[in-house]
Amino acid sequence: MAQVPVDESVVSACRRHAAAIADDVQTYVDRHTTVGVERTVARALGALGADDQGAPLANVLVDRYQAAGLLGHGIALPLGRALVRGAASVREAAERLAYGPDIDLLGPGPALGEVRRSLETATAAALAAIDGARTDREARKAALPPAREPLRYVIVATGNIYDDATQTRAAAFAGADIVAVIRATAQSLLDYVPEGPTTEGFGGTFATQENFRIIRRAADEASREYGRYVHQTNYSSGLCMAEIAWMGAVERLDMLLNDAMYGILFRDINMCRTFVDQYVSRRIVARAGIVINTGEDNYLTTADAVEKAHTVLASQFINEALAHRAGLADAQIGLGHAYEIDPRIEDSFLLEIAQAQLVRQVFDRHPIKWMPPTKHKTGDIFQSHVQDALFNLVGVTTRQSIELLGMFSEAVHNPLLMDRYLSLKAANYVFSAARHLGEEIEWRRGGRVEQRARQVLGEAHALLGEVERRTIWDAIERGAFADVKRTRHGGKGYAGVAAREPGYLNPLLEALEA
Amino acid sequence: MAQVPVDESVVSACRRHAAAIADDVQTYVDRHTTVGVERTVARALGALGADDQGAPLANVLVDRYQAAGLLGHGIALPLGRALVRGAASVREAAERLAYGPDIDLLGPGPALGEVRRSLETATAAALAAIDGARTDREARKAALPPAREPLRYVIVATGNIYDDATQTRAAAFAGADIVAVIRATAQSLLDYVPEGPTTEGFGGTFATQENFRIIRRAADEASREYGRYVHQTNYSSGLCMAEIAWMGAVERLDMLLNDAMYGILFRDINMCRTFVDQYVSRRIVARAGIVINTGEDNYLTTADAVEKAHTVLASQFINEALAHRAGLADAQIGLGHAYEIDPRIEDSFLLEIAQAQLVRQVFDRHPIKWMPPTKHKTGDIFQSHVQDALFNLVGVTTRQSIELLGMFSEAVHNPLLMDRYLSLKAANYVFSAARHLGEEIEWRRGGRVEQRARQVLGEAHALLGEVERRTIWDAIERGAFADVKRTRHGGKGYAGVAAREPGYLNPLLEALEA
Amino acid sequence: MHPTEPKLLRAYGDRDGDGMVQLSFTLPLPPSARAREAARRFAEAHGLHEPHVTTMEACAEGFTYFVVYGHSRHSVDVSRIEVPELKEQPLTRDEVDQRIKTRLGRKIVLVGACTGSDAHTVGIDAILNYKGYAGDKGLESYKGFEVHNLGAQVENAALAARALALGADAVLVSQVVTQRNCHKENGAALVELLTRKGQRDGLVLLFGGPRIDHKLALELGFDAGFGPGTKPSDVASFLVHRLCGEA
Amino acid sequence: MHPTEPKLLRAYGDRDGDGMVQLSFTLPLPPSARAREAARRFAEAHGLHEPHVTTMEACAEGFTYFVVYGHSRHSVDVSRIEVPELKEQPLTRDEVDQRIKTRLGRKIVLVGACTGSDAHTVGIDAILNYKGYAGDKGLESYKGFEVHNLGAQVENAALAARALALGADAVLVSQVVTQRNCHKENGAALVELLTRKGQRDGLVLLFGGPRIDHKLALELGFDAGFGPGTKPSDVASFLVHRLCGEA
Ligand code: B12
Ligand code: B12
Ligand SMILES: Cc1ncc(COP(=O)(O)O)c(C=O)c1O
Ligand SMILES: Cc1ncc(COP(=O)(O)O)c(C=O)c1O
Repeated sequence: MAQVPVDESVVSACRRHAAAIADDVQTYVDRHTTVGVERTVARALGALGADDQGAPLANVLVDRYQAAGLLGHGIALPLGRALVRGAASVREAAERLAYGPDIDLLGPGPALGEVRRSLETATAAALAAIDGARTDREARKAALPPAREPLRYVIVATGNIYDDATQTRAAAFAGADIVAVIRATAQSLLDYVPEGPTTEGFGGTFATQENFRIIRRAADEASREYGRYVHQTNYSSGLCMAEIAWMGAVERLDMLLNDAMYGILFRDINMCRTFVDQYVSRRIVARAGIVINTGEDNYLTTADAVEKAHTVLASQFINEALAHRAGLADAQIGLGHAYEIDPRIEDSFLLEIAQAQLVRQVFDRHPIKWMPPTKHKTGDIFQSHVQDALFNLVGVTTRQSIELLGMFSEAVHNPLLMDRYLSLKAANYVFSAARHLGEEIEWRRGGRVEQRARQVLGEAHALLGEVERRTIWDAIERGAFADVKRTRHGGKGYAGVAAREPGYLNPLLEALEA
Repeated sequence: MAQVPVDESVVSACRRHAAAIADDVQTYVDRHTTVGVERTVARALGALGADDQGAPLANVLVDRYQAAGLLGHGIALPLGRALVRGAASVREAAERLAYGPDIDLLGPGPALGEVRRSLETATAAALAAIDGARTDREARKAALPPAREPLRYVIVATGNIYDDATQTRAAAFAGADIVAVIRATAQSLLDYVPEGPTTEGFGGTFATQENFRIIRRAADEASREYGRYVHQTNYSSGLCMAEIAWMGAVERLDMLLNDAMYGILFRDINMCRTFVDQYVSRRIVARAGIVINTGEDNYLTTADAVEKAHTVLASQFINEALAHRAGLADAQIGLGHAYEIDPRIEDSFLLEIAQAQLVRQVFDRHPIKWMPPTKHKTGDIFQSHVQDALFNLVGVTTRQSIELLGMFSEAVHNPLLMDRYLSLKAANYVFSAARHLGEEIEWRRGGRVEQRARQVLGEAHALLGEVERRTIWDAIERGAFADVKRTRHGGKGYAGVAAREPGYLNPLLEALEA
Repeated sequence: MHPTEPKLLRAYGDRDGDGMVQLSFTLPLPPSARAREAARRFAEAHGLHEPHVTTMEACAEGFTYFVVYGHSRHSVDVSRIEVPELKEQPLTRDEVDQRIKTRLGRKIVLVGACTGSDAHTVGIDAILNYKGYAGDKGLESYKGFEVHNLGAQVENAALAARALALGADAVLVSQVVTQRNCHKENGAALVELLTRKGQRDGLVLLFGGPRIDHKLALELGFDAGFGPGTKPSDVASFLVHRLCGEA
Repeated sequence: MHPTEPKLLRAYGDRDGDGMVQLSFTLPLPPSARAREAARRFAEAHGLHEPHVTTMEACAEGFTYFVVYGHSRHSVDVSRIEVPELKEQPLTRDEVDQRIKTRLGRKIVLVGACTGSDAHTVGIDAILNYKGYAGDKGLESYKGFEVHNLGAQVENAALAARALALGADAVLVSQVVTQRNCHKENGAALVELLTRKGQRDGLVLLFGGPRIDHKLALELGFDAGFGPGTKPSDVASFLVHRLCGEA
């Protein structure tokens, strides 16, 4: 095995630092909620639909409470009270509260116990929807042969969901195990989830519940046709992180891009908001049996992949610790990293393999999500294809679990049908040609690969100690990750955060935390 | 180091078998000459030029003696006698003998000692021409930084020598260390060397002395411009093997494709003819300081690269033994092999690396010539580029000395300017990215790579034993190499072989053998 | 699809009708803003709309290599394409041997070669020799064929002479080297020679190689053409259909 | 080369004038002899002579991927190409600072952003931030510039407002996402907005990104455009030439 030496005591120390960091975050999380979280609750309990302007019911409802400064009680409270007061369903309750002349200002009213009870059916139905999807997935997977790792993950991103469906089937034909529909550039910053099927997006296609269904159907068809489970994935990220987690859970998505800090660093979303949202989204994902993919790969597009390799590892420990606090099993925590070292650097291949192997070993029970070269890709599609070949080789050699396949047109456009086909063809070849390479290699004692792995782990350890000391809030302000600095109260969406009031009601979260 | 276990006792045994095989061949060689050999002597001594039909003087002269059944005396004999009798120069002597009404039937005449003496000046001039070119090469190389291995070898093959010169400069611009002008399809079977610059060839460009000069000039210009010695190579192969060796020697070619058996197996040239020709060509090459490249890579285009890998190794031992008998130093014996395993085979990369490493270690003082995938290339140029990427990786990892770069358009056409550029770009990247990979890897004890290396060496040993037992003549008749069978007296050019007469005169060869 | 109903196809990138294609080429000029514009116009001349030059790199002094993507304006009407296709029912090995035995009552004599200065035997060997191709055994392995594989570098005249001497029912010609269309010349020359010698009639003449297809073979005067990936059994079926009549 | 002397360039494969180009594309039909012919005709429609379909493979159900080589009949007259090129003399760091100091007597105020929903900061950061690009330090590192990098996802309105508030001499806009030409729309909208607000005059407006070039930027109403590989010092030189007058 191409093992690198991993000092387990350093790894344990890293985990201890990460645990302390996560505990600190969790203290904050447990005392706050957000508009996104409450919309998720509303949707889960049944507040579906949108008005004729496309504004979702959940948004109108929650915004009203936020504007009134009452969100800290939990949106479930007015909903439950409305039920007790005779609303026929959560939806009706929500509509009344959203569109009625006045909202329930949560003055004296039904006893909390009664309110809770009134929400039991809806809560049970919500959980059943998640559990049903999970059972369905497990049954389908059990009926098909297991996929061989690295799983071949490709993106589709036409902007038009129907073209995406065509491309999904095409990707499966060519051997894809996982299909991700990339989101439109603007979606992360939208503080609502659009409704219905969509056919116009820049840089990707909107994530909507209907779009999820369309792709799920295409992927299921392909699974049947090719006798291989075709996984579907999307983004539980941005201002609607938790809502999308919910939609993904009930529409049987298999994976979700979900990271504790991506939104902060790359979308300039407020950190308070993000930390709360990520927690709730992960609680849902945990129950749903979905595998998350974290986004540390992105760090290496803004920071240097050689100098800042350790920040990826450090962040993975933090993402892991936070994920554990949200109830995710190790097998659900797909940790992201990437092949982003400048190809002009001598021995870049050795540095990449050291990092990939290190991550593989440190997180040996986790699915590792391995991302291709992107930053140093140019419009020379031929050369780009070669960069991906080396990337594929490292992927199979170091037994990465989920490999997002590089595209030779990376620097040009979202992948065309042909680009994706050729990428899969190349990956299939490399994975097979070097199938057991990892089993055969041993690294020279004290050599470049070993040294690099040791160095990166050491640096990650030091960084984690520092982050623990300063707290993560401060570390992010100072640019510890991705060379990006964000202030605690800056960024988008901070206004959507609310401190939980005593008696905060959230039966969904309670059930998920139980 | 990515070393494989090599049982030195088996290697020694292989060398012993090969020595015996070569001795047997040498016995034959020492008793024969050929029209090609004698034309070489004639040219070297000064019989240059061609008639108005393009028939070279050397051909007309030698054919006359062969037709008269007198070639076994050596063409030097009549030439020398003519000199003694007053011809002003070898050329004049040759013209007289070639175009005069009668030839010298070698009846009683000048004493042999006198004849020998008459040829001394011409012989010395011939040697000086070779030595001058060698000295020139050495001086030029010493003045430039040494090239880093694997040397990047590319082919040009437009059919038109002037376009070839453009492409040579272009290749050097893009990083090539070695430029080979591929020959026209028909040339191997021509029993003469065309004259002058040529602009029409199918599948390649004719090898002529003038063409050699044109490319030499282009390569030298490029050397100056890019501060890197640009090597020139061509083919000392086919029915004019020895003549081309001579031309290459005096025109300062740096390498020559030259194999003891390629012509037999792949051009259906008679084996008696080939063995004699290869010996003389190699004597010249040895003196010239030229590096030969043997052609075992070709075996894997007609035979299966997994099953017949050992035939490559066995043949390399034989080529080495024969080359030693022709005075070549190890550093001049570039042994060829190739990356030709069916890419659909699982672990093909491991099998390739095992073979490449084995050859590298067994012939540790030889330059190894490493050839790219060709047979399993298709018109899918993108996929083809990926196959070459893995090939390049094996090349740098196993420290091959001379790497003929694969072309993504291999299955399509002779490389275009752009194809070659992209091939060099890709190789430059892989060589740099994995520069020290070979130093870092150790192969798992008893693993797939080790086992494969052991197996191939063992099989080569067995084959060599068998070939020694049967003799090489018989082994070739039975298809021991390349899955091709040739009979001892079949094939092209057998009529051009003559047994040496007692007193056979060949001052050039004598000098080279001294 | 009914062959006469017009059916216009456009290239497909990732949306129906986007016409996206990729074009790469070298122009003899050094890289510059002007060169980029030249590449763009060159692409436009091919009918690419909104061409995007994704790469411009010096690939030699005075030469620049470009990769361009663009939306092709062109379409192709597939309903109007009539291509001669070999569509004989594939026969099993037994059917082949059986039909030859019952309908012909003797072996079919085959003479094959790779002609001219072309030294590529692998293709013709794959068809004729016992070993075959991709697991499909060669024609030598059938009881019904008598195979004479003359190898490579066989001159047309020699091939014609041997075919006559051996009483060939079919002659199989392979051409792999195609630079400047030498395969077409070689092929046409053989047809001409056989015709001139009165041997063409009654002879089934097959042409094969990586750049051969049925259409080209017919154009050159052969009876059938076989391209890359041909299996010996494809050839066997064709020969039986030709020489033993249809079912 | 004199710009008016016609100079027709053809693609170069390996011989002068061979016109060889490579074209790849997908057609919505399954592979077959007919599909191969369709690909050939499709290539011919682009002006490729003797197109050679080197690969035909099913890349999805009902879709076939092709690689074609062919001799392009087209040529491009480079003498007729006039491309606006940025050809300011490059200045050294000291020259830049010196000229700003002596000729302007104050710092040049720069406001930069990646606009719209585009979140790609790497490009604009490379130009503005201290660290710079490929060893060339960013504009922040010059004494003569006062740099305000607003980051990414900045709406045009916000950018215009900040530029006004900060008294910007120049506004630097980056656009990386270009799908369906959203960069052009965004860019044009900014120009329009600034013009409408009366801010356009007196402002040097720069546009940059991987698919931007000077020509496009001018077309959209910017003062200059900077594409892939731009170094901060290129931008510094341009700004000094614009804002401090020529030598
Ligand atoms: C193997 C090979 C060689 C071997 C040949 C060994 C041998 N004894 O055959 C060696 C190394 C000797 C060789 C030498 C040369 N080769 Co070469 N070679 C190849 C290579 C790598 C593979 C060809 C092959 O074996 N394919 C496998 C067989 C099974 O496929 P196939 O021939 O297409 O055959 C199938 C079908 O076409 C069909 N078929 C073929 N013939 C027939 C006939 C009939 C009747 C039927 C029914 C069917 C049929 O059935 C077969 C099975 O499906 C190709 C590149 C490539 N990947 O294609 C270059 C290639 C063909 N060679 C080429 C050239 C130029 C040469 C050389 C001139 C120089 C050089 N570049 O090395 C020399 C000289 C040879 C000569 N005078 O002909 C060029 C040709 C360029 C062109 N299009 O004109 C190619 C394309 C490489 C390149 N890009 O330069 N070569
Ligand atoms: C890094 C990156 C990201 C990072 C961005 C991190 C960050 N904070 O910047 C992350 C991972 C977050 C990201 C996300 C996305 N990305 Co992105 N990303 C890239 C990538 C890999 C590299 C871009 C880069 O940093 N290049 C390096 C810099 C230095 O080059 P540059 O931008 O060209 O800048 C130079 C010049 O252009 C110029 N310049 C640039 N701006 C300016 C401005 C001025 C005034 C001047 C003078 C000069 C100048 O100077 C710079 C130095 O020379 C490209 C692919 C590629 N290889 O190009 C895709 C790419 C740009 N992304 C793309 C997309 C679609 C997205 C996403 C929508 C979805 C996805 N596919 O991941 C998301 C959402 C982002 C959004 N809303 O914008 C597409 C865009 C497709 C298109 N043409 O429309 C690309 C091409 C990838 C692809 N094929 O899908 N991405
Ligand atoms: C965790 C995570 N979320 C989201 C994204 C990108 O999507 P968006 O910017 O649309 O949220 C990425 C990057 O691909 C990511 O890694
Ligand atoms: C030793 C040797 N000679 C010659 C050739 C090919 O050239 P030709 O067939 O023209 O002799 C090769 C193959 O490339 C070779 O390996």
